[in-house]
Amino acid sequence: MQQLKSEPTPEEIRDQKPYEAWGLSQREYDYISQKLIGRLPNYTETGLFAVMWSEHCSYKNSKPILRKFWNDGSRVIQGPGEGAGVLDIGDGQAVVFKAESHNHPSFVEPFEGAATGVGGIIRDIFSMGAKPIASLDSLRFGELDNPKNRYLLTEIVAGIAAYGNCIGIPTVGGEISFDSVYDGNPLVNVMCVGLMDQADLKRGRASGTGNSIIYVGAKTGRDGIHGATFASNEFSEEKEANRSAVQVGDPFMEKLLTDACLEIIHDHADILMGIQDMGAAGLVSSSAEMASKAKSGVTMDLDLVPQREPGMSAYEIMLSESQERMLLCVKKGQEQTVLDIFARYDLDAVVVGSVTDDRQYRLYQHGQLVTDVPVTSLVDDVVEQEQPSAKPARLAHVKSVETTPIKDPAATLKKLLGQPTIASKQSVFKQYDSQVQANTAVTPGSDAAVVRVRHTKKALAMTTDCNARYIYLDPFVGGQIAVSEAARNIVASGGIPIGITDCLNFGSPNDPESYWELDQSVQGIALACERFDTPVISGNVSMYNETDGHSIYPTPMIGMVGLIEDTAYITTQSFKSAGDAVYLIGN
Amino acid sequence: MFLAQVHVTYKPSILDPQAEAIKNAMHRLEFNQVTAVQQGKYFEITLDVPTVQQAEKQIDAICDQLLANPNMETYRYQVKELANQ
Amino acid sequence: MFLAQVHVTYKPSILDPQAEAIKNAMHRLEFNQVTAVQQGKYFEITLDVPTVQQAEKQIDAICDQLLANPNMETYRYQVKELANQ
Amino acid sequence: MKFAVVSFPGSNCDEDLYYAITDGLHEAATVVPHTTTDLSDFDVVLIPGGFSYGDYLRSGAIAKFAPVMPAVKDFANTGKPVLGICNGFQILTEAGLLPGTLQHNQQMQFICEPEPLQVENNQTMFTSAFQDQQRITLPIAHGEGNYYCDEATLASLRENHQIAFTYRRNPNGSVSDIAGITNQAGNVLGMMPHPERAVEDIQGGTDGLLVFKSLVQAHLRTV
Ligand SMILES: Nc1ncnc2c1ncn2[C@@H]1O[C@H](COP(=O)(O)OP(=O)(O)O)[C@@H](O)[C@H]1O
Repeated sequence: MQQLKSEPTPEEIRDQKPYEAWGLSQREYDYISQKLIGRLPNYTETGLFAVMWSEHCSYKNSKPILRKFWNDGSRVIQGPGEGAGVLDIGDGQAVVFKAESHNHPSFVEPFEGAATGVGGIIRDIFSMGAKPIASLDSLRFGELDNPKNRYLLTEIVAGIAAYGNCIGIPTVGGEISFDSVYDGNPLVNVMCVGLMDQADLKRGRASGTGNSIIYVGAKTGRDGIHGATFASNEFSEEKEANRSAVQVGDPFMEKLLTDACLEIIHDHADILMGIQDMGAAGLVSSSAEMASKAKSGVTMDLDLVPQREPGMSAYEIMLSESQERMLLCVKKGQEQTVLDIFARYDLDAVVVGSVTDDRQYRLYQHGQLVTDVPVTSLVDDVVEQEQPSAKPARLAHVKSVETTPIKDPAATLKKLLGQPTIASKQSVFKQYDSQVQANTAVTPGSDAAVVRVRHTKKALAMTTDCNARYIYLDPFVGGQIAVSEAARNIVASGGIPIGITDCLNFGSPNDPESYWELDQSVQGIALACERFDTPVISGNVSMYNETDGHSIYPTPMIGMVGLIEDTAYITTQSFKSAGDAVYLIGN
Repeated sequence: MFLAQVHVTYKPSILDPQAEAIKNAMHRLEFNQVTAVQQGKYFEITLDVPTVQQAEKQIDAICDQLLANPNMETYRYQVKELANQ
Repeated sequence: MFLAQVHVTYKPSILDPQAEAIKNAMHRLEFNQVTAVQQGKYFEITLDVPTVQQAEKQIDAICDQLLANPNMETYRYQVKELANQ
Repeated sequence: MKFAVVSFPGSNCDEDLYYAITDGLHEAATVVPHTTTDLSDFDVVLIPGGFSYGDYLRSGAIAKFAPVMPAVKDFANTGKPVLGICNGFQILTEAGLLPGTLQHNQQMQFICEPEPLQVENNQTMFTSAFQDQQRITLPIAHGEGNYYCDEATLASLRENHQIAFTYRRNPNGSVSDIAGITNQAGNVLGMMPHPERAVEDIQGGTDGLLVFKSLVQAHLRTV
């Protein structure tokens, strides 16, 4: 195994333990070197393990809990585990959806962080073969009397608008609330919904020995590689101060990428073995996961990867989170067909490697083998960690909270309506193109948004909901309430709830109280989903949402989709005419 | 009165899709000898302060707080005195 | 190799909403001595041509056709030779 | 009657326009790529909304050099109708087929909302199906829709009755509330509002359909 001269040797890595700063524990490192690969990993390999074994990629802490979700149901075509979940909506069609968080990047660089959050979730949708037809955004900020929060709100909304409007996917709904627990830790969750013919379904697979791995889209730069992971010997101080790892979105390129990939999926399904987007941990996670799912191996030559900056190390190329990139697996001998289509869209596309049958993950750079480890060691052998869990101490006192009776209801009502969380969000959603594609039947401002399915009588209702205060007070019941609220919004719009996605925004899994909150709310959500017959078909976990030891409210955002069998059933929130009767239903 | 000329440009490592698109447009227009394009923002700011030191101090603060995004951009400026009209 | 530094700015008669918005933001930040703000675009273009005349001719054409909108913008540029690397 | 919808890289209302013609108007439409060099087979050319070439540099600035543009100019010179909507309007001004420029909205934000408009001239190929001075509502969705032209141009727009639509409550700072103008000959129209998003009841209104119906009427007059 080779390493660059400037990189530490495997022995130095063993002794100096840089992996600890990258989030790999001593136990994990020992397990990998002794049990999984039988030698000390070199610098590149150590980096790959660190990122693939991170919570973000492996869900090692949350997996034991996520298994409690309910994801059966007669409509489920694809549950969790792929780019997005897929549900049958009849007539050979399917709806595809998923939500994703971009909390930390949006705090660091709000405009680009939010914009690239939109871009990332869109790629998950079209990589399944679906045309993205709508997005929703669920946002949390600290209170607006703090100028920093006003700045974050302005920039994050502008970033979502810039990306969504340009790429031409209507942003049809969402939610915003404000609470000081989100000071220093805003939440930016974006959900994207796609529509497809079931026949077009594609999955992320690198299958068929000898088939080619094709890289397409933006060039790879040093974007999004976590500052901490730069070994100090790679960059002089001065250079380091002048460089930046901020990911920048290019919605124009993503529009081309979407159209080109969908064209290949429609017209050349027979030669396209698999397709996946390069999301977190870009090239390594997409290629390793595609190989793992296909039970194959993969070999890539990193010199062939289109690069934006000179002198990138293998580690940097593999971990880069540059946006607007996809990885395809294409039948050997048919590559030119695919390359020609991308060329027509003016997109960079290159064959960077091929599928092997030995289940090894091999990378070459400058003619040398720089990584050679079993695919399974990167993807499947991650040691799950059930964390200690404890009921938060505060919950012992919840019931004793006093409420004061309301003396002047009119004044209270006015005060409530003046709360940013309750007030109209028009100033935000007015900035989103909610009607592009000309299918939006109910625009933001009602309960759920409604997008009709052109050339059918059907429509899809969609909403995002979560009242985090309820979850803070009782995560189990609060989780049920979140699902119920979403379901009410769907029903009030004329739809039958058919499934959900989620973004689980929580504190650190190493904090037993946070872990308990996660576990309880997942169980609450799972139970409600079973009752409503709304399987959880996709989702995303964002942990470590805390600043200075203070965690946010547990905020499991629920994104729900409903099916409206006939557009005649669409209903909206507003009173229609004077003299109509008003009913109050329920308790 | 002082005039500040401010240039705000991207840090070298930052992806600039605009500049890429502009370069591609130049190539399509057959200006093939163009090998690199960088773009940025340019501001001319007139300040009614008594000394050049004050002008520079304010411009520095304005760049830091408003004109440049420190995550992605750097700035440089020049301040000169305006002849009294 | 030549480097052209191009400034594209609004004609004086044009009201530029972006510059107005920036000036207002400065005033909100209490930089009240700012009396005028103009903003424009700045480009650095590298050209692989043999002579400065050729570089200038190309840059002129690029500005006319692409970089500036003659309805509302004017441009100016400087071309300098780059030291051979 | 044959409508061409010209699709540029980054156009995103091309399909919407296509469906407005086929499903709303029940006429034939073809989406043609930006590489097309001959449009003479068509009766109407539509330039859709979106962000052509990302709208990087200035909206429409790069699209005006697309290979299809000479064909669009030739088509316009024959006197047949060319309609640019939103980004299409921006492209037509950049290409010099319409006077003026579209600047950033005054408040520097993108605006998407139903917008009350007034038909200022119902004597054009694009507006004959409206009543004179008819008040209508069409969706707008743009960040750079603030129409600007100098005094002299404005005077000549007025004199030649080139102002087709105005805003009833100016949302973006446009000179003289202008929402849509024609060229002097009257066969090229640019407008910021989106008629193609208002052709079926489910979209919240059908006022936009009358723009396309006007084009059918104009065509019937020529054959
Ligand atoms: N960030 C947002 N993006 C898009 N639409 C939003 C956003 N926030 C709120 N909305 C829209 O505003 C309307 C009211 O939202 P909200 O205030 O959350 O009401 P409710 O509590 O009744 O769901 C909904 O139609 C919702 O989709």
